[in-house]
Amino acid sequence: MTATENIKIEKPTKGASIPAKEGIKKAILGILKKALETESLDAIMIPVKVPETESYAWVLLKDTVLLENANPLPPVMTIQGGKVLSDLTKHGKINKNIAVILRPCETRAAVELFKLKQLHFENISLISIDCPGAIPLSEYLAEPEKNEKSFGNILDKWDKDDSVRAICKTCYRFSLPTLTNTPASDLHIGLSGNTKDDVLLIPITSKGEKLLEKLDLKPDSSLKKWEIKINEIKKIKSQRRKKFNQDFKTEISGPEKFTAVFDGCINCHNCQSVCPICYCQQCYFDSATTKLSSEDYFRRAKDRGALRFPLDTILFHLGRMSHMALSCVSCGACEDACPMSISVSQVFSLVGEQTQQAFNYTPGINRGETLPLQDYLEDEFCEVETPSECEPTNSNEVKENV
Amino acid sequence: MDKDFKPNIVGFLCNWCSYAGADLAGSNKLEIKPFLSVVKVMCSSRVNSNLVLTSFLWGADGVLIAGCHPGDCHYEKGNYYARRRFALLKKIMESLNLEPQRLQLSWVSASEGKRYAEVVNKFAEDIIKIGPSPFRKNQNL
Amino acid sequence: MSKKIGVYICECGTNISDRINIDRVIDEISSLENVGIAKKYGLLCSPAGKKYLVEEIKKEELTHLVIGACSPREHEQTFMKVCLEAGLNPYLFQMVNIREQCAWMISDKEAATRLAIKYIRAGIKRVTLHKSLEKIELESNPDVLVIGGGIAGIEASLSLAGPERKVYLVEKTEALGGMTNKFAQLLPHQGTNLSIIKDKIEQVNNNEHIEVLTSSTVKDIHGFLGNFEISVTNHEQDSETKEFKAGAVVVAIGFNLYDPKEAPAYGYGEVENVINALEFETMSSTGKIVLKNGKPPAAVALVHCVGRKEEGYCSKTCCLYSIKFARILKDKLPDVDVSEFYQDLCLPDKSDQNYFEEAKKKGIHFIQSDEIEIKDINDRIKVKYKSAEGKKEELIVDMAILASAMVPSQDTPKIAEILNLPLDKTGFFKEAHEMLNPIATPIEGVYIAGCALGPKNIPDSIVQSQAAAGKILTTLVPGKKLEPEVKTAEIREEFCTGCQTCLSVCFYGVISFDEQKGISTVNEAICRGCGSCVGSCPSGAIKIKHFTYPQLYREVLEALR
Amino acid sequence: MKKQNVLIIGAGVAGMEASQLLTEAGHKVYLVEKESLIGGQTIKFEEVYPNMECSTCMVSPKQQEILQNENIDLLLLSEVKEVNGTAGEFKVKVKKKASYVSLANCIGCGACYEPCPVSLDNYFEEGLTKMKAIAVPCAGALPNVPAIDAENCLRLNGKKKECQACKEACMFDAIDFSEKDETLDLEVNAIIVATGFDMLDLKKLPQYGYNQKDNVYTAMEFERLYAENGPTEGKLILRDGDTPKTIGIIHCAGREEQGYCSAVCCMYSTKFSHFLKHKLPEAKIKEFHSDLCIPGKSHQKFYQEALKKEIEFIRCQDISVEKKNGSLQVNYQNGNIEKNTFTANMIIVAPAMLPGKDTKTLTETLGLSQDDKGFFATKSKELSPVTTDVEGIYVVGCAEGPKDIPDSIAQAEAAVGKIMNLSQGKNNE
Repeated sequence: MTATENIKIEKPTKGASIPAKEGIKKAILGILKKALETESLDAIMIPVKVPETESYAWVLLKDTVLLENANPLPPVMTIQGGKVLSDLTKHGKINKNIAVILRPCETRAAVELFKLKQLHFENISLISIDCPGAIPLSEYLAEPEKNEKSFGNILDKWDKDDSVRAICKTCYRFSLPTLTNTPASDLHIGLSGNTKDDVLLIPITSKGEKLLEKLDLKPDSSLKKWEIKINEIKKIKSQRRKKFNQDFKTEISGPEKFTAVFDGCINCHNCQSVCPICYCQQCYFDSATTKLSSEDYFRRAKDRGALRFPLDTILFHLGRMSHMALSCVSCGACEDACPMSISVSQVFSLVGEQTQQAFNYTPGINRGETLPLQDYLEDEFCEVETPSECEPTNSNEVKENV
Repeated sequence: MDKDFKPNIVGFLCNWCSYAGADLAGSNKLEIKPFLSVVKVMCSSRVNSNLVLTSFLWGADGVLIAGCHPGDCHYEKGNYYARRRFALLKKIMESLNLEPQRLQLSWVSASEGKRYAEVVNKFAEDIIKIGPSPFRKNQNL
Repeated sequence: MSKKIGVYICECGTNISDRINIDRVIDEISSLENVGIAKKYGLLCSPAGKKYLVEEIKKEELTHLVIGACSPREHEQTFMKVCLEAGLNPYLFQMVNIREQCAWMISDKEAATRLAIKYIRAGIKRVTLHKSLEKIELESNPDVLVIGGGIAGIEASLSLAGPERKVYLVEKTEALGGMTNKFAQLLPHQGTNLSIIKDKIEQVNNNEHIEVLTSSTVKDIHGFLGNFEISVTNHEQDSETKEFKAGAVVVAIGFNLYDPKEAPAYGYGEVENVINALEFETMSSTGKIVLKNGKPPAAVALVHCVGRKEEGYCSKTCCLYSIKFARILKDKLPDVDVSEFYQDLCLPDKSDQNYFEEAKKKGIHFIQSDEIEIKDINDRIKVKYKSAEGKKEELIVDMAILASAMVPSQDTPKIAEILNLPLDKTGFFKEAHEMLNPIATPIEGVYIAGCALGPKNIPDSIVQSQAAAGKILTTLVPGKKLEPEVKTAEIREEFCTGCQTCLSVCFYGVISFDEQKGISTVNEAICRGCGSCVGSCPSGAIKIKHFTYPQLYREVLEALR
Repeated sequence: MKKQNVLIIGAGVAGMEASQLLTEAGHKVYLVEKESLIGGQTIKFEEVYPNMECSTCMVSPKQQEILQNENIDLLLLSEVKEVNGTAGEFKVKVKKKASYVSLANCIGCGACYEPCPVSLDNYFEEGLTKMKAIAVPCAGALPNVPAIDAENCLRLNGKKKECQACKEACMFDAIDFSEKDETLDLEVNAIIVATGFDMLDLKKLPQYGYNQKDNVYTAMEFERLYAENGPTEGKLILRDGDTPKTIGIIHCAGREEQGYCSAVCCMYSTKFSHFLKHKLPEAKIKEFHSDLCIPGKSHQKFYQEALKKEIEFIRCQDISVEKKNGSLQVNYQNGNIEKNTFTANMIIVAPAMLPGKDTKTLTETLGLSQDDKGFFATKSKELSPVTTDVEGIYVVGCAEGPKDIPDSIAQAEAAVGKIMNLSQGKNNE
């Protein structure tokens, strides 16, 4: 990221209002079409429906015709967009202007991967979009059309949608904060706008502003209503989340319960391979490093009377946690991918939230923020040291980011 | 509380402060409970989560990480990073109630033989109070 | 090749044998895989013991050695030498501490024996995973780059240059001498008089082994101890660039003076005849000490500690040079009335006190004071202050001389960036270790001398320059190769994702990022082997020799049996 | 470059630093130390300012390296008796006192201490505790090998010729009563004097009421009192068994008498306050000083942190201590007028740093001179701080004048620089 690219402009108070009588999808696609035609953008990375399966695939498209089947906010999250952006940009710069449209959780994943040097934003316009949630992949694929429809008129749903994934029901980061020095996205699409019939294009960085200019869209309508609405929903969902966490924690915490959760795990490591934050070349836990010699296994079986295989199931999940919890954006990709329908995402999201609070860190909302483990304060966390000899300095109150 | 429960505790000691502190405890013939096995590392910051977790996986009833006091690190700031990584592990265990008391970080300097003895013995007692690690029982592996 | 481990347990007189049942230990472990021999011996560290071990290693053709004895801090070195003598790579040896951390801390013999068995077993399992490590030797360039032509840089160059060692002395101005050029006189009681410095400058210019590059600045430095590649631009000769190699770098870029304007209370720039220390130096060197109106001052106030509060430290030298000023004034204007407004008189050198006493004898007033305010009252100066008794008082004078704090040179951040050096909270360069390694930096082969490291007087700067020379002359010995640490970190390329977490945690600037491969690389020549990077790598892509994951994992596993 | 032989007198931090550097470059060092252990004064400190760093952790690795370094000939219990010749070819006679304990055989198990019938004041512990006639003075002393105090050993001083309690207890045959003092002849190219300092004897300043009985402590006594490896294992127990509650710390004791500021007292006194506040949060602490001498970039911060901890710094003169109905009273005068008092149950006095006891004799032996304060005189007037009037002889650390650890180390490195620079010059001659 070069300095000029991601400078924050004043907290946006106005956005460009786009009529959306025929649905937000058409409205947004219209804009994108225009952007391609006017060559304000050279290409767009966006989910496109695959006719055969009715599922969605990410496509980097230049051809406006293909936009027909595109969907800026599909009912499902097939592959985490952050991961996709990493695939696109990790291996070198691009000299074309490319826009990518991501859900908030995907945007935040992208920002974490940016901090981890797994992607760059050069010539990339990141457009984030308010997100009411996504339908569980398996359920969607059972009856694509029905779900497509039910997802169609999202504007009424928001907090009331039962068809979306559990993790989405309690997601209070369904929109993005617009006020940080180095914000996550360049342009934000505010749904649930002033009226039911328009969406807001909110410029967040100078890059976003330029894009609007090129499309000669004037950011002239107020964000008030949108902000109020967003905050209402946020309040509701935060409370829901709090409630859920309490119940869920009692449900899964403690060694016995916790291991019970993963009893069904078949060690397929799908959760890891779809996780945007699991960016390692080769997962430590797939490598031989953690394995023992057969003779060892046998001796240990003898010592303990029995040895269950594969042994490192719990190690895998805890280990993965220790690697990505601080950056977990609660996108739920892992749960969609789990063949044993273990509530992986809730577990990780719970741990993620609590550790992130301890480090006073919110992943993915600020490109400039340093990753907690790449930094330190001389005087902190003395409460974790025993015998502790000082007052806790790092009080675990959450800094309110949204 | 099981009186004749002999816990298995792994202690990662940094070479410059804590390991020297342990030696001093020995030279002063301070009595230490025989439940802790020392694994020497050059700096507490060498210890990564996998070492700790595998220790638990293989049935450690407790894991102790000991290094130089903040500001004393032989490598200037290693122990600051060590403390952060440790904090993360600790918070993970806390958030899931995985008996976080089984994981302990203590600063012990080369002159603190007495402190070393106190830390280790206290830790051993605590672990005995909690009892054997659930990860020891094979069904929990 | 099949392994044959020799295990030798030291009775240490009776220190170990009294408290551990060694025979039982030997029974337990001698059947373990790869164990060729397990024996006990009275005292392995004794001359006889060492001889015995050498013979055993040879006779039994051992491939690995495990010794159960005292703490490695006592005798690891001893036994590594034994290995060398016996032709066994010393890293194929593991020392197991069953005295300090076993026999001596556990009085119950049974328990101690059990723990000893655990430890020895772990040692045996660990040693089978050891790799033989060889000392690497590196050629090194003995030449030195000295940045800054002030007194510190001059002294460093003179102390370093020699028939086998060229020194490049880079000075950004057109002349050597630095700040001292601006001084009227120095502190004779400290032996600092200008003629000596002039001589030193002469010596530099006449020294065939010193190449002086004035009007030049360092553009870029790459490499590491023994092998730095340097480019210097000369901004006179249409900024042509000179490139050369050197083995070490001495940074002696000096200091700046605190600008009194930043503390308006002193009236500098507002009130007439309020001048700063340097202005007075020039004034007195040109001979005439006069006010703006050309008249000599009847009363002068010397204000200490200007900027001390703001900068948060005492600059050590101000008290003395203010006293120097007072004495100059008294010499040139015998009946001038001089008052020193000080907070604390800081006279830390053994000879300073006398210098101060003499000044007192000359009738100079010393006023312990605080909260100084300097105001203009019809072309004289009013100095308001809080006295030692806490009373508000004031004094009327004609001239006020401000002793400004020493602050980091404006070039500090730039040099820090070029050399990847850390700065401390005060903005000066940070020492490798404030106590034990006061003139070295975390970057091997880069040293700081003089006020670039913090406020100090000239003798201390001289000492630091000579110290830098001491460090360099003992590290870069012509014809002698460098032998860096062997237990270094190593990147496992197939695992590295290039997230650069390791770069952020390495204190010694050992790791760099390879743009081509998109992965981190370790410069083993300067790695200290702490393993911080290993602990920080999320992908387990770094291994540290002799403390590899498998080796430690193995110890853990044996601990848990 | 031709190999240099260097004699270094004094194995404190400065001497150790110089030895290490020189041997790194392949030179030979004779390190002469008058005590039976190395490390000098620094190893007496629990923590060092301004980072409250653990001193043992800092120094013991260095000590270990010195002991294991084959190019360093460590001569313990030794003193330089005679020096002849000139730079490049000094001929030196060193008297090495018998220690009666074989460095090679002894493994430092300490079995011999307990049986020894003699009990003496422990010099290292400032007499705060006893030690045997055979013992190492403190836990963790290096080398971890005791020496027999010949004057007090009953066998050696003839009071009880048959006593061999220690010999019987030793299982390594490390004790040899027949060992004799020896004189070694060395040939060296250069000499570095790093003999350090002594502390002013407070008995000479009666106004501070120091008598080794009441709770008035010298700075060094306090360093040991709070050291983890000290006489009380770091427990703060006063001479009368009480724990410190109200503490007065007095700076500059003997400054006027000596005519110079000792440069480090203000800082280590502040260190004491930091430490005491940390151990005894309830304690009331006052520091009595004349001028605060806290030069250097990181020192004032240390002082300001102390202020934050409600430690009171009082600028005053005419400080005296007297015993008033059971407790100690500090009398002082602040500003220029009012007299004041402060009642304390512990007093710590920071005495001036003095030239080492042997400075006079050593200057004579080496053909050097003392400056007006009694320290080794250097050519400082010619802006050559560590060089002396005799070419090839250098003075570093507190032997040259009061200073802190980093400055001492820098001087040691500077002396090495001088020697190396000369020797590399020599080549083209």
